Amino acid sequence: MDIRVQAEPFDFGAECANFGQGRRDVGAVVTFMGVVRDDSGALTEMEIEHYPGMTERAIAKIAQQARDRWALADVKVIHRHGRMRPGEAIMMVATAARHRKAAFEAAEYLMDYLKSRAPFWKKEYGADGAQWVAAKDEDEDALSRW
Amino acid sequence: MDIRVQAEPFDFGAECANFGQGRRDVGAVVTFMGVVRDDSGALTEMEIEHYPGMTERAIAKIAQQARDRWALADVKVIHRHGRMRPGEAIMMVATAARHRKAAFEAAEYLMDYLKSRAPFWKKEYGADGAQWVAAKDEDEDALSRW
Amino acid sequence: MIEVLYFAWLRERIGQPRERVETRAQTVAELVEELKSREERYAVAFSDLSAVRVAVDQELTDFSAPIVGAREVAFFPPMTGG
Amino acid sequence: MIEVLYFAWLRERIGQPRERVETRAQTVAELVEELKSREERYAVAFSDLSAVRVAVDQELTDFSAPIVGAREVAFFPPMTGG
Repeated sequence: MDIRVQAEPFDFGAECANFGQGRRDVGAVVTFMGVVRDDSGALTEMEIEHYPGMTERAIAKIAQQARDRWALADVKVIHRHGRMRPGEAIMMVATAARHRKAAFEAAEYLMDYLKSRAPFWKKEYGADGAQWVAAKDEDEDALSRW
Repeated sequence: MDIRVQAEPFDFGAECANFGQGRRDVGAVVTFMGVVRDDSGALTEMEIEHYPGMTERAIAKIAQQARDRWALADVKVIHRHGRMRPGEAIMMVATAARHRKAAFEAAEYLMDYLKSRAPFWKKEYGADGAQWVAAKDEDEDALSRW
Repeated sequence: MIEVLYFAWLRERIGQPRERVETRAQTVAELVEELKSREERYAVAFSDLSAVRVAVDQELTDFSAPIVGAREVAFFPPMTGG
Repeated sequence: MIEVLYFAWLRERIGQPRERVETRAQTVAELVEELKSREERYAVAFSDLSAVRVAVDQELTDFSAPIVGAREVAFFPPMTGG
């Protein structure tokens, strides 16, 4: 299990390269990468605030729950904080399991929980000033399926 | 859109590295890698037979359907044929979309259709001889959700 | 003349990957009946059609599909890609 | 003495990221009432509690949670990770 909370960029390709490899019991690897998207065309930067200490604890707990529930062979979560620009990777998760259903479900579970239960807050900076990204009802609702 | 049917191994990390990058309208990238799994502990090799010509057509059609349905910014499918050993990558898909729900759904759709509608047949070689892998009812049933 | 292809265990049971067939069959089902009546190995391979899938000119279809004018017909078990 | 932390717009409205608070509050809800009664900026920040989440000693909880013996209480808006 590999969990990292960091300000530095990470290399998605390199993180995917060896994940879940070299085992005979892994049939499926799923990865997800979240990227800074610019819907308005006016986004200059995104800043992510976090709660040092609690962030690591919350992610470790979520990852362990996924690992137990889907009998994962491996899990990886990397989440950045600080400032980043459109097109930059914000975070990633990776899951390795025997079957594709488990790998997909576990990755979606991780994403749903990281979205609403890990202490990160996004702020967008644009031509027209800065504003905090509001949590969406649908993100909270997504948790009910698990 | 990048579709490849090949005997050669591919580098999953390198294929993930630049996928969906350098765009302002991509918020989510999902990748899936299928790996030769050895459930019995006695698998020495897996051989994948395919139908040259139809394979490429079938995958292109499935990928185009996913692209249209989820308004994907990009899609990649790589599927190997020939012989490979436990732990080796068989195939991968990657999807890039605005939101995570679309990226996940499209990747699962691609997998469900590649599993049962692309002309590949797996044969397992082990200590106790060789046998064709039987299609599972659950794989056929998985198509009904789309 | 139509090119007939076999894959996986159908190829193994019939003993060849492809052959050119002279036929007046109008549909896939008629072609199968014709092959089955020719030799025992075809009768065995096509004994349970629920385990056989078919593509006409590289498009998946069913046994009622017409084959008049088609270039190739392929028979194979349910696919196991991914 | 308890360490009280604020994040995102709660931090901005209250004007500081953390402070040490001397309190006899038994629960999060009592601590919030105490803070609101101290200064206008707290009253404004905590005016709509449906928009505020709380963690006690880095575990997400709710406003009825006890804080006796806790080291830190954190207030923040709904999280937007991922």
